[in-house]
Formats: sequence, structure tokens, C-alpha cells
Amino acid sequence: MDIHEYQAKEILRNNGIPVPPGRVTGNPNQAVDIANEYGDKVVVKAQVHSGGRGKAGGVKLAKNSEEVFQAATDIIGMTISGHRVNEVLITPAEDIDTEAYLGILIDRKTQSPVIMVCSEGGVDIEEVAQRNPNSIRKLRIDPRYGLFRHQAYGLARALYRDQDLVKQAVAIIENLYQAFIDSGASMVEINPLISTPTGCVKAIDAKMSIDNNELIKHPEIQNYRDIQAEPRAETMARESGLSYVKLDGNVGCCVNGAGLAMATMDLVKYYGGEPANFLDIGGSSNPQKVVTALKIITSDPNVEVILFNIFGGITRCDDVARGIVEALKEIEIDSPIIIRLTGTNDEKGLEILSAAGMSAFTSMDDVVKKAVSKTLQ
Amino acid sequence: MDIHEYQAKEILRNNGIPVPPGRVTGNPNQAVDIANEYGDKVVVKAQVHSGGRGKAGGVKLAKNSEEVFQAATDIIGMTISGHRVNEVLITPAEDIDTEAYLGILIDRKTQSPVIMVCSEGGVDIEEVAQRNPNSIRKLRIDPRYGLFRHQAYGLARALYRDQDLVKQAVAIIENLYQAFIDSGASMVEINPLISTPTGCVKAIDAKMSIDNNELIKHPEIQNYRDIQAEPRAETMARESGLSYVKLDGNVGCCVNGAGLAMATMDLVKYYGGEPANFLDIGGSSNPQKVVTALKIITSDPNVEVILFNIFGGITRCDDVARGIVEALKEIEIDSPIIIRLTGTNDEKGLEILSAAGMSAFTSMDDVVKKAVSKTLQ
Amino acid sequence: MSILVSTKTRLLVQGITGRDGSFHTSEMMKYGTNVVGGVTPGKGGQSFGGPEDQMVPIFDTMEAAVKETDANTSVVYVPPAFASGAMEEAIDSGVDLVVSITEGVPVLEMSRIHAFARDRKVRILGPNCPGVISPGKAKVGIIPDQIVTQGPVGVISRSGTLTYEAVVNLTREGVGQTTCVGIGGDPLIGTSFIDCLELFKEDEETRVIVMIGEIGGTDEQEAAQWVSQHLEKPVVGFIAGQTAPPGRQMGHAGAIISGSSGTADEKKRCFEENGIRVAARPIDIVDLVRESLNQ
Amino acid sequence: MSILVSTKTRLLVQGITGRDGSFHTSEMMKYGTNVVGGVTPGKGGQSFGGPEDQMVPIFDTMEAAVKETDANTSVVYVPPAFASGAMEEAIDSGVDLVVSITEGVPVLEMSRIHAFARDRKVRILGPNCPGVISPGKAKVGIIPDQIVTQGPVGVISRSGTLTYEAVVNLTREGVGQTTCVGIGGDPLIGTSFIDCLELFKEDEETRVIVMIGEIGGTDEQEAAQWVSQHLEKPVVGFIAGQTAPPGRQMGHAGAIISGSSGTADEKKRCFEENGIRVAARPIDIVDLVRESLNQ
Repeated sequence: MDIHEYQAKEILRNNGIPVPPGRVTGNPNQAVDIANEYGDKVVVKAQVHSGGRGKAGGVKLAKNSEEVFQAATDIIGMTISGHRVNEVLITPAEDIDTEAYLGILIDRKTQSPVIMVCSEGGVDIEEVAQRNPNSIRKLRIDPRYGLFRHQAYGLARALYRDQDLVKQAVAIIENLYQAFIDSGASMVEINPLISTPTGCVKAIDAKMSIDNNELIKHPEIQNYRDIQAEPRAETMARESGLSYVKLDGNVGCCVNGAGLAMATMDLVKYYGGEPANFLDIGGSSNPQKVVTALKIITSDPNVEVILFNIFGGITRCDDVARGIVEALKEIEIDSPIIIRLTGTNDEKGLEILSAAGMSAFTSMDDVVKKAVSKTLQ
Repeated sequence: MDIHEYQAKEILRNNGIPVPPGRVTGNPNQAVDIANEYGDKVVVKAQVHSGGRGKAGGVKLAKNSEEVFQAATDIIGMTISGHRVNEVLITPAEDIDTEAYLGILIDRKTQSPVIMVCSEGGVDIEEVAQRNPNSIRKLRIDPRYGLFRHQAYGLARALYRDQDLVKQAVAIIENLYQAFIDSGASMVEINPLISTPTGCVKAIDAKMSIDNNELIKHPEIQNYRDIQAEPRAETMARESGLSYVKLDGNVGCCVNGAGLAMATMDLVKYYGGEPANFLDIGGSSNPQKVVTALKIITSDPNVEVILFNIFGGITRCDDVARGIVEALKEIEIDSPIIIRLTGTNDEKGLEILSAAGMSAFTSMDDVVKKAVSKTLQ
Repeated sequence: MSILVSTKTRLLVQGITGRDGSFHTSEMMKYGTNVVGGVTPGKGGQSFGGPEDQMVPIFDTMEAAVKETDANTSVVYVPPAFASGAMEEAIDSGVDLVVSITEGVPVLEMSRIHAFARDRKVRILGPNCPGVISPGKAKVGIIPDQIVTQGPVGVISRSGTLTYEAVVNLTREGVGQTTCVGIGGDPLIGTSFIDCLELFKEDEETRVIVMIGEIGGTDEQEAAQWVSQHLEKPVVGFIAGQTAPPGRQMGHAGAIISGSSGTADEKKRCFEENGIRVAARPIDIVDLVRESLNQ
Repeated sequence: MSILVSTKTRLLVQGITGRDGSFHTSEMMKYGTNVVGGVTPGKGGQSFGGPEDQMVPIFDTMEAAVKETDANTSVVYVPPAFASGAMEEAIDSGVDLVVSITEGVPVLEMSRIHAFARDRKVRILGPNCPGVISPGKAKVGIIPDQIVTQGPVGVISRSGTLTYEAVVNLTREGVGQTTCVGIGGDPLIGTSFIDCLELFKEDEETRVIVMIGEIGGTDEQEAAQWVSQHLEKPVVGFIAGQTAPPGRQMGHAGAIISGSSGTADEKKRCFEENGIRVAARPIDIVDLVRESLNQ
């Protein structure tokens, strides 16, 4: 789960990392009030789950109340990479001497946290990695021992030569690692980590993702979830334990299993169609889940045809059939429904469907071809 | 550093381990007041850095105010294995169903914490270890991973069969391990760990030692030190950074290095004498330390002769000689001082001594023989 | 022959009395897997009744279970909150292989658990995997056994139902399998494509290998390089997630394109560059396998 | 020949600019030890001036120092609060041997550090030890070099000045040493008596070994058993602490009789039962060694 900059900064602050003050608001007048508290120059920053805010005009420097009001008015309500901005963070503008990058993520290959530092900060780190890979220093952390002091020192030395800055950076790196572990994060990034002309090291921007599987241990972080920023259908899916990702096509897909769901989308594309979504109803076969899935799919106005691809294993085909029949009673569905049912209890499933005047295929290839053809008619 | 039962229980309580309430006092009237709060039966327990309190009469059950007063009066002021009892702990008497043992210490061989449980508790565990070693279950903890849940469960299962008791014991074992690590302990023991007829698991007695080298990290534990229970000379030695242990003999020993100090004591014994103390002035050679050392040695009225055995390495012989001369100015010393000085700067040291009308030997064997002969005259 | 599980497998089921655990234990026993016992804390001493009046003992701890049964494999069906503990206990118990079906174990916990498994030289399969089946010999996990049949193809996959899709097509066409392995959809898994390839390389009956990958990570890329350097046997590949948008998790915690890395295109290209023929559709896997067998 | 340190030793001094570190660095250089550099965070780029205008570079980190100097050994002189970090850094840096002089490192920290050293296959000597000297070749630590001379005796000891006492007696009587090792007075030390015995066993020039033990623990007892099972060379023993009361720490953190275990009597008996002759007084060590040499 991605969290907003101001939320990530709150976590950092609670872990002893120097972060300039800041408050969020969705109201330009309030933005002015906040800015007045900080005096002088402030930065108005879009709070949105997307990179590239700067380039999109989502981050603005404001030198007086008029500029703050204007910036907040401009930014609130704008859309960045498809995400609507609902709130802005107001934070004092800092004098910057140097800008660096500091991040932690989980490396799949070494199965360990990896800390990365780069003395070139304030820019897209992926771009730096392409252009100048040697400028990024990576350190694998042995999960059995955690971060050693000398490792933090070595990373800090890669950023600064001044011993006082190094000491501050050591503390920041150690605290960031602790925050990463304690929050159950999968990624955290300070970019830029600045040093000021007065010799202070501070986190000016922060990004953080929490492992979904850790959220149950961290109710305070779970509260960070921005339901408003999430498409309604995805909220509904999440709350019902379904995996759903909205896409731009018109073939609504309902599949059991993530791999098969992706392969189904790919096959839609292969036959010239466009998938409207990724949807995995998971391993269980509660008919109610199927009802919810159909509600979610049909909530997308682009959907022209609904494609079921069910390979029964733990999922039982009769349960899925029952869910489809039930859904048709509860909601009105205009789009044609093309069904593939095979595996556990498929014969029972077919009976249930045919009793309701429906039929099903057994081949994935056939059913996808059929569904796509409906959208091309 | 050993801490008292009531202090160990405080640490346990802070770590979520069920411990019956209790308060300490050095006053029998107050003991009665405390007992009245708990009502019914209480136990009056000597707070003293020594085992075998029970056998020595330092633990008494009291069923009414008169008995509490009598028990407190009897116990306060008594001496157990050479330690005077200054305070008693008053704690409600518990109904006991079973008594077990739970302890953690550092195993030198595996260089790891080891947790030990035994379903036979409430008795001397060393005695059980002799009699029935298989009844004690030992588990080595890998310091890289700490205590795993299944390990705690396995230990708990060695104590109880009832699943509810097992669950309580799992929590107690996990919390005790955490307390052990967080306090920088070298040993902790709950003996007995009881289960009650109503199905509760509780720590009835607790013993804990803290690694001296950890104390600097734990000021709250450092405050637990019972200066009153410590011989005055040992307090003085500790505060001056000297290692001193009082013994019963009459040959006061002042040596540099722990191994050499022990060997010196042994050689005193070999030649028929009795060492009055272990004293290591350590590696540094501050003359003031020598002055303090002499003050400590002469504070023991049993001392009849003072023996210096100095093998200069980091310790410089001239500094030691200077300390001796200085001490003789500051304090009056009646006992003869026999000195062995060799190693770094020994010639300078000898000059300083001879200027003060003293002399020194170069052989350890000679000087010990000489010192012992003084006590046998 | 087969890899990972065989007639020599002596299996313990962790969470044998749970809903999933008990159902699949019966299924595994029906298939002939040698289930030697189960573990559910607090239920030690009871028995689990499998098909045809077969009974297996239940133990409180893996330590007691292994001691008593001499098991060499365990399978974990417990809920995510307890799965880490179950895996740790299994690693500590002396079995050689721990198959972890459970989905939803935190990545940071897995990072420590994989380190522990490496220390103890225990193999973990998964987590978040359907398990492994060696047709005619043994099944550990949840792969439906009706869709497999004995034969010369080794199958390795990061997904569950997509594997079934591929395998059922092979079976229908009469192309059987030595072993089908689901390595799991999580970002940190205990047994990689390469680990399985190494085993299939040594398995004489395996003549062709099918690798079913998906977006996210670089496990497929590394496997492809390994294939070109170390493997004589032909490999057929498939990659799911061509149409997945970057930065979004597609069901599996590990199926996410980070930045520009881990795309289906990248993986397919890497397969092809290293001599692995890539099926465009799941159905095409069968033809490519048959061609490879006929070479 | 010699053990642990020799003319091949390339030494880094951790804490080279401290009071003890700088003094002993000069002493080691005077003795001819190949000191290749030192580490003090924040002082990288400066130089340390040793005797006779010798200069060695100072580095900020062990990583940089090892990379630059190809050192194989480090010695730690930093205060106890920083000693754990210094040892961890040394273990991580690629040296083979870390000699830790510092006294006062918490036992729980050492427990983790020793595990780390085992993982990385790095040897730690100490902590709380005087170091090691191979007469005429190299000295790492604080053992006064005037008291040693080259010869056929290997010396292993848990203490500092008591070792000097034993060694100076040998030297005075013309009996030289291959290497004198102080293994340290702490409860958890990186190199045990047995570790040193194994090295002395392989060292052809070492003909007799002196083991100086003390109360606390069972290292001496295990060593004695090892001697009787694996060693042909004669061993002479000494145990300090005959008169120490139980339960009291005698200076060294490790010198404490716990319950009835670790007494001097027990250790002496164990030595004798395993064919190790025990000197009653330090001075008697010389005679026993000389007799062993003449056998």
C-alpha cells in the first residue's frame, strides 16, 4: 500500500529523522493560514500516489499569501497520471546546499533489505541508475543481523565528507532502517535528502510503501489508506478480498488465480481485444464473491462483455455457477456473459447454468475468442 | 551485579510476566501495614544477595498481624551466608498446584543464551541437576535469530500438558527472554514458577544478575545496586575502578592483573598463609589508584602484612612506587609492606622507593614467602 | 524418476485439523502420498482419519512428529499469522523440504525465514504456491491430481491455475509429466526456477522442461541464462502479464513491474535470446513441447 | 614457525590515534611488526608517525583500509562502548584475524559478534586479552616484548600479567617461545585453548606447550580431553584461583566459580587425568617445561 508524502514524513519524524514541519489541507484558504505560520517561503505539494509530481506542476514554491492561495487552488483538483489531487502539503522552503538520495527496498535476488544511497538526489533515481549506475551505492542487509553501525557509516561516507554531516547521516540511515522494519515497509525513499548551508541534514521528500501483508500488524498505518484516492471498484474489491485492477479496455474478466487472470488478459489482447480489468476471485469459491466480482466488473461503464475463465481446483465450478445465477437476480447485467468452466465439479456447474438458461465452454482459447468477437461486432 | 528478588520481580512485571504484588520494608510495623493491605496470609522474605534463604529462616509464612510482625522482626537484621538482611518483601501467599523452574543464562561453550526449564521447581536447581539431569530441558538460543515461538512452545510443553497453562507459559518464556536481553542480564531465574488451582501460571520467586558491562546502558538498573549490602571497601574499590574481593585471611594483596592476583593469593596459601583479599589495580598506573588500593586494604582490620606483586607491562613500576610513597604520607600504615616490582620502569620505581627508605624484591616467590613469614611470626 | 517429492516422501501436514489442511490431507492420501502424520498444537495424541479408514497420528510439535515418524517433508496449511512460526518450526525440526501453501506471509518475515532455511540447509518451496506433484508417486500441496499423468515433461511455474491450464492441455494430448512444481507467487520464494532446473537436469526421465513465468523480478531472466549455460534439455517458456500495467500488483504479491524492470516483454526476449521457445498462448505450449520431444 | 601472527602479518590498528592505540602501535612497529595502517573514523587521510620516522596511513573505515593495504589482521584498542562496532567492522572487512584487547564488552554483544565471526570464518582473539607475540617475528597487542625470546615453547593463557610472569621465567632460564597467546579473560572468547592447541600441534617448531588457566568455565577441561585424544606433544599446565571464593568475579569477567563448577581443583584434576603435568607455583612451570623438552 502506498502512503502519501506527509504520512511517510510522519513516520520518519516519529523515528527521529529530521523532517521540516508541514500540514495538509484540501482548502486553499487554509493553505494560506498554514503558510503564514511558517512565514517566508513555503512549498505547496500535491499529495498523490504517483511519481512525477514536479513535472506535472504538482509542486510549487510560493513566496507570499497570494502565491500560496494560487498554488493551492491550481494543484487541488488537478489530475496527475490519472490520480486526482485532493490535498496539498504546505511546508517551509529550505535552503539547500546538496541533494542526495537514500532508499531502502527488498531485493528479491538476495531476499534481503537493500539500502541505496546516491549523492545525486532530487532527480528520478531510475534515470540516474541508467545514466550513471556507479554513482549508486547499494548495501545488502543480512536479515539475521540487521544494519551494523559501520555499514551506516560507510553509506554516510559515500554521501558526505564533512564528519558532522556524516554523523547526522548515520543517525538518519539507522533510523530509516528501523522505520522500514518497524512499519513493515516494502519500500522507503528520501529524495532529496538535503544538507543545508548551516550544516543540517534533512529529509525533504519521502515516499513509502507498506507490505499489504503487514498491515494487519499496523492499524495506525492502515488508517493512512486514502480511500478517496482509490477507484471505488478497487475499494470494494479489496474489502471483499478480491484482487482487482482497473484497466482501459472493454472485456471484463473474472478469473480464479492470478497467473491465469493475467494469461486471460493477454489472450484477450492476442485476439485483438482489450481487457477492462484484472480480477482474481481467489482460491475460495464462495458464491457471494462471484456476485461481488460481477458487481465490480459491471460498475465499469466501459465493459461490453463479461468473460469468466474458471479452472476449478480449490474453487468449485458449481459455486461459481451459483454465484453467476445469484448475481443475475440481484443486478441487471446488459453485457453478454461468456463462461468457461472446467475442473472441480464442472458438471454440476454446467447443470446450474443450463437450468438458468445459460451455457459454458471448456476451452480457454475458445471462450476468449468468443468474448473478443462480441466487442468487435 | 546481583539484584534483589523484589527488583527482579519489578523487571519481570514491567515485561508482562504475572508476579504477585509485593512491597519491601525495613520496619516490622510497616510490614504489618503492608500485610494488612493484602489480607489473609502473606510471606515475609529476606531481601539478600544469597541463596539458601529458606533454610536459613529468611522466608516465613505469616497468617496474622502478630505473625507478620514477629517474622519481620526475626528476619530484619539476621545474617545469611555473611550478608546482613536490611529489608523484607511482603507478598501474598499463593495457593500452589505445581512448582516448576525457568531460567536463562549465557552458556560459555555455545556462546549463546540458554533457556532451562524443569518441572521440578521450588528446590535448588543445581541439586536437581545432580540428582536427575534429564529432568532439566535446555535450549540454546541462536543469538542471530533470538527465541522462536515454537521453541518457547516446546519448553512450555515440557512443563505443562494443559493447553491453557502452556499458552501462559509460552508468554512468560518469551517475555522473560526479552527481559533478559533488554536488561543486559547474565542470569535470570524464576524458581518456583507456579501454577495455581485456578489455572494461573505465576512467578513466585525471581533472581537476576546483570552483566556489569551492560550497566552503563541501564541507569535504571544501576540504581538497583544495594550499597548497604556491599562491604564498604568493595564500594570504594568499585567506584575507583579497582577489582577487590574481601577474603578472611591476613595477607593484604595488591597486584596488577587478575590472573596474577589470583596466582598471588594461591601462592600465599601455598606457603601457609591466608590472603586477606583479591585486589587488581588494573592495567593503568595512576599513582592515585595505588593510594586508594592501600586505603582499601588497610581498612580491613585483619590485615597484618601488605604484599605488592607488580609485573610492569602497561602498568609502570615508577607510578606504583610513587603511589606507595604518597599513600604513606596520607594514611598511617602499621603493617609491614613487602614489595615486588619488576618490568616497565622498575629501576625508576626502585629509586623512588629507596629514596623513601623502602626496598623491593624482583621475584614473586621470594616476596610471597617473605610476606607470609611476617604473619607467622 | 521425479524431483522434490516421490515415493520416498514421508510427509507431515502442519495445520492438519484446519479446513484446508484436513481436506487436502485426504486428497493427498487418496493420491497415495505417504502422509505419516500431522501437527496441530494442543491436539497431540489425537488421530486424523483419512480416506478408507486410514488413520495418521497428530502431534503437538514438529519436533515430536519428526522424532516419531522420521518424516522428511512437511507441508504448511496454516493461516498467514501463524505460517512464519510453522515454517520456522519445520526448518528447526530436521525435515529436508518445507512446502508452504499459505498466501499472505509478510516479506520481511520471509527474508528472515529464508536466511534460517539457508543456515539449516532446508529447502522451502513457496510460500504462496500450489505445491508439487510427481504423477503416480506423490502429491504435496493442492494441485488437482486428475489433470496430471506420468510422462517425460517437467513443469515449473510461479502460478497455480495457469499451471493447471498448461498441464491439463499436456495431459489431454497424452504428454505426461515427471513432476509439476509451483514455486509460488511471492516476491521472496525459497525455491527458484534455477533450483528446479538443476533438479530436472539430473532427473533422467525428464526430457523437456516447461517454465511458466510472469511479470515481476528477474528470476526468469536468470533462469534463462542458466539454461543456455548449463542445460542440454529443451525448455519451453510462457510468460503471463503482457497486458499488466506497471506499478500495480497483479494478484500475486510478486507480480508487479517495478519501474521498467520485470516486464513480460523483457522476460520473453530473454527466454528467446537464450534458446527457450516461448508459447504465445497457453495452448501453444503443447505443440512446442511435442516438437521438442520429437527432436 | 609460529601461530596466529608471523612475518606475514599485515596489521591494521583500530583506534590508532587513541592513547593506548598510538602507544602500542609504536611499540609493535619497534618490534618489527608489519603495521600497514590504522583506522580512526574522521581522521582518514592523515598519517600516524611511528618510531624512526616510519609513517603509516590512517583510514576512516576498515573497508577502505583493507582495500588499500591488503591487511590480513586487525587489532582493536577502542573503548568498550565502541569495541563491538569495531569488531563487527573488522569481521566485515575481510581480515582473517581480529585481536581484541578491549576489556568491558557486554557478553550479549559478544554472543552476536562471535556468531557473526563464525558466519564469516574470521578468527577473533579475545576480547579482554593481551594479544599475541611470536618472538622475533611479530607482536600484536600489548605483551611486553622484552620478556620473550625465540624458542620451542608455545604458551596459551587466559590472563595477562600472569603470562608475563611465566614467560619471563622461561626466558630468564634460556627457554624461548614460538608464540605466546593471551586468549582473554572474558566468558565468551573467540579463540579457545583447543583452537590454539590445534595450531600448535601443526607448528613444527613448537615442542612443548604451556597452558595457563584459571577458575570459571570448562575451557581447560575440554582442552585437557582434547590433549589426551589428539596431541603427542607434552603440555604443562597451571591454574590460578585455588583460593577464590565461589560466586565472586575475580577481576576477569570470566573468572567466576558458578555453583560447584569451574573450580581450580576440578581443572587441575582434569589436567592431571589427561596427562598434563600441573605446576604448583608459577616458578615450577620452568622446571616442568625443561623436563618435557629433555624427554
